[in-house]
Amino acid sequence: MPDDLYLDPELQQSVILTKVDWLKDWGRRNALWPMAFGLACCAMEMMATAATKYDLDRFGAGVFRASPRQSDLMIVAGTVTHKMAPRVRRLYDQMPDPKYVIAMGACTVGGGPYVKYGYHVVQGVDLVVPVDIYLPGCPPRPEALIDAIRKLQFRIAERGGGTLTQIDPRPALASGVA
Amino acid sequence: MSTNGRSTALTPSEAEPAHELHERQLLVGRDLRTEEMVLNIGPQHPATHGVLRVVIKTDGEIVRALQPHVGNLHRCAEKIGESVPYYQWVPYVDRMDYLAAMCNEHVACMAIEQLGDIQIPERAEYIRVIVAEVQRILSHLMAIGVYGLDLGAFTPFLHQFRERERGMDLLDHISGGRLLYHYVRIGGVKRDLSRDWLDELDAFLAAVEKRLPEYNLLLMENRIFQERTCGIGVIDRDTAVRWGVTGPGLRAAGVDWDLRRDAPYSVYDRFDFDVPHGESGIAGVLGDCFQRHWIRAKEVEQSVRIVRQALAQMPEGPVMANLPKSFRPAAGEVYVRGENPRGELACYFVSEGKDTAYRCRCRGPSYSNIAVITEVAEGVLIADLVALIGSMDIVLGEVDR
Amino acid sequence: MAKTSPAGDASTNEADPITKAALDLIQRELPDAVVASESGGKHPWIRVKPESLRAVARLVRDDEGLAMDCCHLVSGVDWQADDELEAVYHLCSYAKKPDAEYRKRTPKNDPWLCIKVRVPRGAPDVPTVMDIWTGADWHERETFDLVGIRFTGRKELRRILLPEDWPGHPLRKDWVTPATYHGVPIVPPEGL
Amino acid sequence: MQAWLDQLIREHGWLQAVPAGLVYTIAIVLACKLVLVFVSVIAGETVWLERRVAGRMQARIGPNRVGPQGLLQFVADGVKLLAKEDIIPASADKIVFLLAPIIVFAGAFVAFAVLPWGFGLVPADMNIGLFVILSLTSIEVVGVIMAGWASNSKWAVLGAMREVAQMISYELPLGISALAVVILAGTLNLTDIVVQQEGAIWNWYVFRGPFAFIAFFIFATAALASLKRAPFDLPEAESELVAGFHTEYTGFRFAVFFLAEYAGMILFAVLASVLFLGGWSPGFPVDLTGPGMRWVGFGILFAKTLFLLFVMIWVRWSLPRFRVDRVMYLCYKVLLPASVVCVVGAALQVLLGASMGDGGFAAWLMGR
Repeated sequence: MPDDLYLDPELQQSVILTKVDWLKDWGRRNALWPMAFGLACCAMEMMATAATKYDLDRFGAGVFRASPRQSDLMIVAGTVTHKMAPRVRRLYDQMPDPKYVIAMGACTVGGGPYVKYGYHVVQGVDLVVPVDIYLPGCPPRPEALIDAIRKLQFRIAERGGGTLTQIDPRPALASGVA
Repeated sequence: MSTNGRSTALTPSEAEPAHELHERQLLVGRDLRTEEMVLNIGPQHPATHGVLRVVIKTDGEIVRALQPHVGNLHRCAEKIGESVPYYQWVPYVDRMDYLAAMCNEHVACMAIEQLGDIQIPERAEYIRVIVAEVQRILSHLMAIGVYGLDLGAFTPFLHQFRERERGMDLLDHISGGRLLYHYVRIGGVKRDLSRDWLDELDAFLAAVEKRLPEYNLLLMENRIFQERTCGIGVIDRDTAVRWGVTGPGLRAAGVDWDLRRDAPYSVYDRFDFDVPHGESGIAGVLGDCFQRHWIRAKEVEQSVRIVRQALAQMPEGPVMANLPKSFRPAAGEVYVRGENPRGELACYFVSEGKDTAYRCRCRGPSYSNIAVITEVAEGVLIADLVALIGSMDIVLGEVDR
Repeated sequence: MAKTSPAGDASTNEADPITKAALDLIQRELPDAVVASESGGKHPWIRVKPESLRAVARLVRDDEGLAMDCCHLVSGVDWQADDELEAVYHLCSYAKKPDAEYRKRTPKNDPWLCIKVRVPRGAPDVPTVMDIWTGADWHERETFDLVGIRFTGRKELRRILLPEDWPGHPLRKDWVTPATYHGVPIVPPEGL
Repeated sequence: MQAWLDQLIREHGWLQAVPAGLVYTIAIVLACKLVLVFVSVIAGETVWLERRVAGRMQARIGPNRVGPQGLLQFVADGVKLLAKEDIIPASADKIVFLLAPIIVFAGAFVAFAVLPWGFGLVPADMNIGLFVILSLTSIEVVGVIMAGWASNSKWAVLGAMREVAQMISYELPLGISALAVVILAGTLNLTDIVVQQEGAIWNWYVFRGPFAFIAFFIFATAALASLKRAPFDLPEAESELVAGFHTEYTGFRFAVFFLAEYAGMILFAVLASVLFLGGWSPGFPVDLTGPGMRWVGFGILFAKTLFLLFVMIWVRWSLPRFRVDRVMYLCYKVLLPASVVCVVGAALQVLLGASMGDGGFAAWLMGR
């Protein structure tokens, strides 16, 4: 929530507010509920990460919600196509703030192996939604996804407060699609 | 919520036309008919196995009409096949049916080798069969687990990951990838199998044999599972063949057909294995969801048998043929199909003598397997629709390619 | 014959029994349907006239010896040099088990049958076979979507894989990749 | 509780200066807070328990990073959900949408007012306690259908439809099977029902004759169904209806639904222990009415509750989901007739029991 952006800087230093902020961030980073949103190959590795051997639930991030309204983290796992892009954007818009996006796999990072001849493949999901963590690999191993989620947790702890998605590495060109 | 009017396999021909209904029947069942609601399942929905979108018209819980929409994962594999050299195209085949990458590679490489008249070493053929069958075991384990998930049983899904992880580690050790491998190459395979790896494989096969009865106990022997699958989504022989359903869906409909046995490619004619087909004898009727699930479980056993035989027969020797630096097959065409876990994958190449194909076309078995639901899903409950789609075990990467 | 015939040796040019039987059948029943054919090699095929495609399809499906009850795949090929589009039908039979000679490994060890039709690029109308093999439905839609062959006489010939408002048919040889689609770039970045 | 308060007022002279009504009000508010906090914490820890047990069952570990053994996981979840954006869909019916979670929450939590946690450890010891619980828990249906309707989402409507059909149906076998115990006990007061089960283990109602024994399993099944736990989780069947009636709810409103579900689990677990499993009776004769011993009784009841919670979790992660028509079939064609048979049988047993002696059927069977 961007509420603390409007606060007086002096007020932001107040003990109670910083404690509340810390608690909020602590809650957010330890309860990152991902959306059960699989697009392609990477979704299999996302499932493997949540499953027996790797067990994402240890970090409190294993509650896969089917409804975007109840999820905090969108792991875009797989190739985003032009037909799918408006729906990805709409799902993103349906998620409540603060929301985080992990671009999982080479396809979502920048089009991956399809970038040259894949006329129907969007060259990176950051053209559609703002991305917090880029996770390369084709597909990334479950350890890498766990690492991405840990990195996201650290970033929430460091940045604190508002959403990370205010800092866009690339502009979301298709923000008007949905 | 209406619970009457449910029928197990109400194909349009069997459904009574409205005007033929007696007045009495109208009073009994149809007068409760309410306003129809259009429901859009997917592309983001837990039951669609990816990005399938199904638009259904429902009367309460009963599906009255249905229209699948595919293409949300169209990744232009055919265009890429016509743009990049043959050997570069093989990794793209992995990504079509991403749960059966080794089998895909096997078929694609066979097609390219047939096009270029390449003979591959015998040991490579055996290794290909071994990895393809290990992949089939993994794919079917996943299908069995995910089907449980579709029906609301979460635990078998995670249990199968135990064995699946072992198998993925196996393929990881020889190829460097857990899911997509690019291990089978044109002319053979990338590298030979080590002695340690073969020991690991033995342990994996033993684990699968040990655990598979447990999964069957959790699902197939379960009364609720049987109620959810028996007599649901019946695809009879005629429907299956007309729509081009292949793989477990075809065999569940009673067709005794497996390309590995009936048109053997690679070295499959040297192995002794059964083709499970028809009724399980446990529960259900011919062609329903239960039989499809049962056939997958049975095929895992057969794959274990094939791998064991292949290990026993495997000769020594090189694993890669000597290939020219630039691969330009002569002008011509080739159509090769192979038995994938989901059905028959086919590759159709047209070559004009260049290093890229003039036309590259793939038949993903899931494409035909999912098309059939337009016919068989009318009149089922929403829950049955989920059971039906799950039992077809589609992979959207292969539907859309 | 056709320029796509493989340059094989004598053994690969042995006639494929299924294609041979189908050719004999078609020539007996519909004498002027066949335009060209290739009965040996790795990929035997029979090319028929577009207007007799449906009759040929019924013939090979209903014949007891062939019983081609499944349309395995429909493909479209853009022969730009000939200014023609080609629809290729790969058929197979689940009613008939393959003979013993198919058990041994030959250049074509698989009992399928290939039928082709060619139509001019300007008017790519091919009669549908969807009512003969239901499974051809989606394959025809896909061929329309990607190659642009219009299948006539069938319901809802819509795009299936690509969005409805997609420009052109990507697997035509003269298709130019548009720069953007709804504001999202399609053409790859420079240097790739 | 009133007797205890009266005693308190008598003992502390300064309290007599305060109007008695005010003392009662403050005491009641405090008691409510206590129960609310206690139940919420227990419900939260049940979520943790569920995730850990499910993890064990699935060869995983489950949450273990937040706090010792992940015990603070539910705090993190709660804090996060509190701090989430609160979305009300543009097409939703705003008032009903906002009201629905409150009603569901109230229905689940108010029932705890009459639930005895030990001898005398009951906020409101009513002599129609069981009746109050059963009627209060059925309020939840209203909230659910409001949530489903107001969301203006098809999934929510379908989920609410399923839920209402299922809950209203399963109220019948639930109430009737509880009636079997009421007939045996001759009272609706929950404390009295437990007192009657004190002493040896065969005094527990579940062991008093075949009818109560069957009634226990009917009660357990029907409770599972009205709690919409697997295998009866059709209203929120993830693979069919995304998230059912609360598909459109975000943040803390969703958390309230979530909490109400787990509070309901605890409620029915306690109720089943009280009705059938001897409440705070350990299964051998011991006096638990003393002021200190009450808390021992509380511990025993809590252990039984935990066990039943564990069974619910166990069942949930083992079984596939029923289909909607089978759920109705099970209710109306199996459980309802069976529960009626149990009630009639229990009544006959009471009639015959008069000739059998005081100890009841089991005692008679064991030749006492």
